[in-house]
Amino acid sequence: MAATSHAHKEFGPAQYLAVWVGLLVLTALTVAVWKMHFSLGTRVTLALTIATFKAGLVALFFMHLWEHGGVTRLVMATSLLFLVLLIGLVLADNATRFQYANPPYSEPWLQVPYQQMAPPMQDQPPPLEAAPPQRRP
Amino acid sequence: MPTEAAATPQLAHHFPSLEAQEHAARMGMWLFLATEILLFTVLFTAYAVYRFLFPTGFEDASKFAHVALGATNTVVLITSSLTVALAIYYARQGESRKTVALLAVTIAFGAAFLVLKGFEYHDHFVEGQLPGRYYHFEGLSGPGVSMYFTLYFLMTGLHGLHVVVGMGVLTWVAVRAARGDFSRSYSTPVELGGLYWHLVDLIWIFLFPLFYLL
Amino acid sequence: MNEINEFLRNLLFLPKQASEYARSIDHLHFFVFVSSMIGAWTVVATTLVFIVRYRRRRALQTTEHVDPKPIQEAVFVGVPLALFLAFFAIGYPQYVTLQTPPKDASDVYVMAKKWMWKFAYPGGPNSTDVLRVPVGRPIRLLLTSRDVIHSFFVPALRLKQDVLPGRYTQTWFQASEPGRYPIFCAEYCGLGHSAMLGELVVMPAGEFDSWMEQQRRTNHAAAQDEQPIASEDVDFRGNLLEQGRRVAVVQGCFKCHSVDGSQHVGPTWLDLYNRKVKLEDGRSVVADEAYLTRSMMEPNAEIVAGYKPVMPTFQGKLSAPEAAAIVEFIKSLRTDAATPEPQKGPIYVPVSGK
Amino acid sequence: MTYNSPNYLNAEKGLRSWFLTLDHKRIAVMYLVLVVAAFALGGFFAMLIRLELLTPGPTIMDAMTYNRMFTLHGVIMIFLFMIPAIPSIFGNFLLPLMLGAEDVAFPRINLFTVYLYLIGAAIAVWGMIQGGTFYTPYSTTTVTTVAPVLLGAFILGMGSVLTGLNFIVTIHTLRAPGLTWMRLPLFVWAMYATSVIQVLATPVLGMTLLLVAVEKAFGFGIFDPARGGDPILFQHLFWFYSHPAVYIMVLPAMAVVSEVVQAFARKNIFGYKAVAFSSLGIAFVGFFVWGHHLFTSGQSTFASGIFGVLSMFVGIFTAIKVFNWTATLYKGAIHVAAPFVYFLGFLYFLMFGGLTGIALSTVSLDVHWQDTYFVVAHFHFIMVGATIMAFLAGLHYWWPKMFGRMYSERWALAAAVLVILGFNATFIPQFLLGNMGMPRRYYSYPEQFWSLNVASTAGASLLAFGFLIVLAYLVVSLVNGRVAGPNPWGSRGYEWNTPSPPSVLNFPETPTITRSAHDYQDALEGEVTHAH
Repeated sequence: MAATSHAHKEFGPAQYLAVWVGLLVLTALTVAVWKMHFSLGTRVTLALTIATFKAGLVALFFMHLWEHGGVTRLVMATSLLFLVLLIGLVLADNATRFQYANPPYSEPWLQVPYQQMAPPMQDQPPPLEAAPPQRRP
Repeated sequence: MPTEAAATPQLAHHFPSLEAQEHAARMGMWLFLATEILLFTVLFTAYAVYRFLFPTGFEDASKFAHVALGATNTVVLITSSLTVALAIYYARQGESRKTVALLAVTIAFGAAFLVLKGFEYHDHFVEGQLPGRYYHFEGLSGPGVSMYFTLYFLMTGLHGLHVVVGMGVLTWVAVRAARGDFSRSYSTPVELGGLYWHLVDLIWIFLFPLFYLL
Repeated sequence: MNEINEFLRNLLFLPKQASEYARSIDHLHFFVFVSSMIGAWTVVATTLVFIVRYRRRRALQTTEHVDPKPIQEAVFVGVPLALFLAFFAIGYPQYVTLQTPPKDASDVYVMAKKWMWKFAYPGGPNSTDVLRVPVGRPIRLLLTSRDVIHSFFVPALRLKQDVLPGRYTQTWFQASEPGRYPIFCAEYCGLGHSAMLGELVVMPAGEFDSWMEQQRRTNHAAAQDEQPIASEDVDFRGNLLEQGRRVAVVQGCFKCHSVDGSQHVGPTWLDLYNRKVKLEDGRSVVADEAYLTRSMMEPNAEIVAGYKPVMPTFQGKLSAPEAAAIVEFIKSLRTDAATPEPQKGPIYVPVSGK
Repeated sequence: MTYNSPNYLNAEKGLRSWFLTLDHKRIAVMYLVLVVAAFALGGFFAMLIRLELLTPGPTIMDAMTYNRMFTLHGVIMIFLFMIPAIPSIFGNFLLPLMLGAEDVAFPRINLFTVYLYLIGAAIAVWGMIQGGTFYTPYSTTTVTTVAPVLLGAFILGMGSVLTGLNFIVTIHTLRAPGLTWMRLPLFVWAMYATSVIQVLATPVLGMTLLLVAVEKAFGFGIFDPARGGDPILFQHLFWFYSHPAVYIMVLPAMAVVSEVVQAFARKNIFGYKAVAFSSLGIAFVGFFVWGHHLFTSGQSTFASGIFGVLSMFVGIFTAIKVFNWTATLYKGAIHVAAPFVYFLGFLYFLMFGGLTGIALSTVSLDVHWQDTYFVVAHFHFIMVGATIMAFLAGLHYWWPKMFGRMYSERWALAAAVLVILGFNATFIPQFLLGNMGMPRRYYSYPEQFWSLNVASTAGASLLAFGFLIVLAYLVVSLVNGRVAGPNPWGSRGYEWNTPSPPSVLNFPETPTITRSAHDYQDALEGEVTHAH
């Protein structure tokens, strides 16, 4: 935009509208995927991939990361890195823990129900309010 | 440079130029957005852990989410992001009236989002699908189910709070735009307010699949 | 070697080493201590030499511009890194050992609550604040808390494990020195935190066996080590199997399950434990404690082939100890009469040589 | 150079001109007053704790009071002293001077943080009068009030984030012409790294504390084991902040001594890039090691291994710095004044504290030491030993810069020796107590721990006495100290290019930087000094 003091290339209404249409399509797509009843793993992967694409569109075009770059991209990348780091390492811990150190009834490590571990003594751990592990019919 | 500085009342004394000041303000905003992302990171981590530990509980509970309302809200927020992006564009062109109008539309979208969210909350309250010890929904019980609603209310609640704050910020920006504070050379507050609003949208883009579709 | 061990142990105020594991921990400790001290004092001495040698001789003295050679920085990084990684390489396998109890370890349940320790031996006695173990046999501790986080800490064993409410953590040890050692709580748990003291009594194996035998024979109050607590349910503690049979009668289990192998509405309990069971959906499972408890709580999740899904759930009707007691009862129903009551007490495999 | 504008201290009069000031130097002075007051308060509680531990049984207070005392001591020292001390005082004062700028990027936000500090401090201290530990489920089930402490810490955290944000933007956008990244004073590099941690880690603590508050107020069950919650998750989140927070406290200390060692050895730093980038390395790798606080918590063996090995790498960056500072002395021209003595104290304590840290993250050794006095001694070596020594080094080095007066060098040397001796006497016995197995937060203890506790309390008295002497002669120097002149140390740090105390607008015109800071190769024309 020659009129502004910005030297870089800027996007105009047409491009923003295109991004908006892209976001709507991706939203429709993610709902469609949900309706198709894939397995849990597939659904999680697809839903998060689509969400990441959508977020990428918003960040790159609406939030101008495409044009500004530099430090702002670094800031975004760093915070995302730490997000992944925190989630990843905490999950790594939960996934590999001594199974009874995870919350009772948690799956898929539920091999021996929690009660079985109860020591033969009078004082039991506090009763669980989390209701019985029943599935709806 | 000094002459330009004297001509622009928006320039603080310790910056060499308006451009440098805008650069600083934008960087400050981005750092602030980073803190927001890490704020939500805690909740996303909690979600990841409990979803991992209670996959069936979460799957069952998410069947009680209102997908139609959630999807509508997604469209509402995405559209509001478009309007705010356009508002920034016109502010840079010096077209304050268009800026004000687009900001007003954005705020209206924000309000619509909150109203729809309110309907959802109302339904969950009536059904007793509530966090932790308040959970008393008859139709579903099992490990992890109440944790789903705990996280649902915490995350959408905090996000809703951000929507409210964002509406406040945009209102303030709109008032300033209407007053004629912005011009081709200076429209930083519009851009910063817009960045904040986009972040709110960004977070919702992830909340929607996590709570409604998985 | 032993003299060096004792010298450094006393120098560092470390308590007596009550297990081989504690000894190996201390040896790493000594290595870390000595190598760190050599490195640190070298730096201290270097600075002192420089301060004297390069003291300022006049105000506004100028100095030569010195830049490091890459090799110098590489040494600054490489030497400590190699040393630190060596610490890790020795320390981590020790930690893995501590986290992995041997299969033949006998279990002791530890329950922490504000502000006391309770120890229970399967099929055996309970005790408060005093943990008796035989020397030379591996003991696995399964720890849980009734209220907040505590931490089970025996300095003499160089062993510590947090105790979490509502779930279990585990640790293990094999004491090698008979004696009495303090147990502390190492996680702040309230006003009585520093008074939450226990004692580990390591006994010669024979002495322990006869103590255990005596505890089993003498019932009721005597089962309680040290001070008995009035509120203890001595009946339950006294005989788990009897408790299980009683609960089964009260809950009406025998309306559908037999204990003599005869067919009925549900599968017989005789020889059920550890049998491979074929399920309705084609899978087969081993009827271990897990399966048995699951069957009480979620009876229709895994139906045995040839039976109808008619059993009601006992979730909420059976308390955790009651369910455990029924499982113990089922486990006792075996035709091979060699060990009619297999879970009467912990089964110890004597360790040769000690 | 001549300056016509008045210095920042007497440019304006009246309390109002202080409370509403946007001048980074005045804000720094306000922080100095507040932070020193907080330190005195925290130190007072520390002395009460040490007195209570003088005998095995109850000595001067009951268990409930003791609980409050150690919470007060911990929270005040960390949130009100350690974290803000060096960044908010020296960082605020010096960053613009070192960068050749008139002010920090956002002066209003800077002032706002002062008030956040005041409000947060008031709420937290008030709340802690009945406080407890943060760890769930203790914190969510205890009858005492935790919410105000959480809220106070949240507000203080917000101030910390804003300070960090302000510094990052300042360093990026307000460098004078010619001040390239590779010419930045090392103080600025370390401040930059500190700020990055503040901005990225503090929100995690804020949210975690909010969750605890929500849990306590409403029972949502997010960490509640009875509702399927995981208390270890809380510990993960807590330490994701709290381990990097240790570097928020120690990186600024490294910032200060990097300047002090160059000024007093009159020599450029040995290995500029290594020292500068190791600050960033600490900031980055510091985020990967939080799990070494959880080795005994029930965390998985696998995760402990990951965190254990990563912890070994974070120690390397500190080792590089220690070696480079030592090598800086080589071929220098060393003047042993009070700041330099504190520098030595810092160097040694950081080294021993750091090495005990490496020992602690050696996975199997940690099992014995976790939550014992060994840990207490370790982090006091880092925080008191390293950070306070560096704080005192900086305070003495920049005292003439800030106030234009010299303190009594004789008293300063005596106090420095006293502080260092007292420190050793306080905390070396605590290492041994940890080895013996005395757990932290003990109100009473078995008799075998008695003698070492007496030694520790005696040392603490010495230490406190030393601090009081420092306070006394510094205050006295404000009134009748010798006028220092612009550059009493003959230092070639950029900040000494201005008069002492500096004028309101720092520089008459934006300076152009043509040489690295602390370049003592050639004699400079017109260079004068009053020291030595």
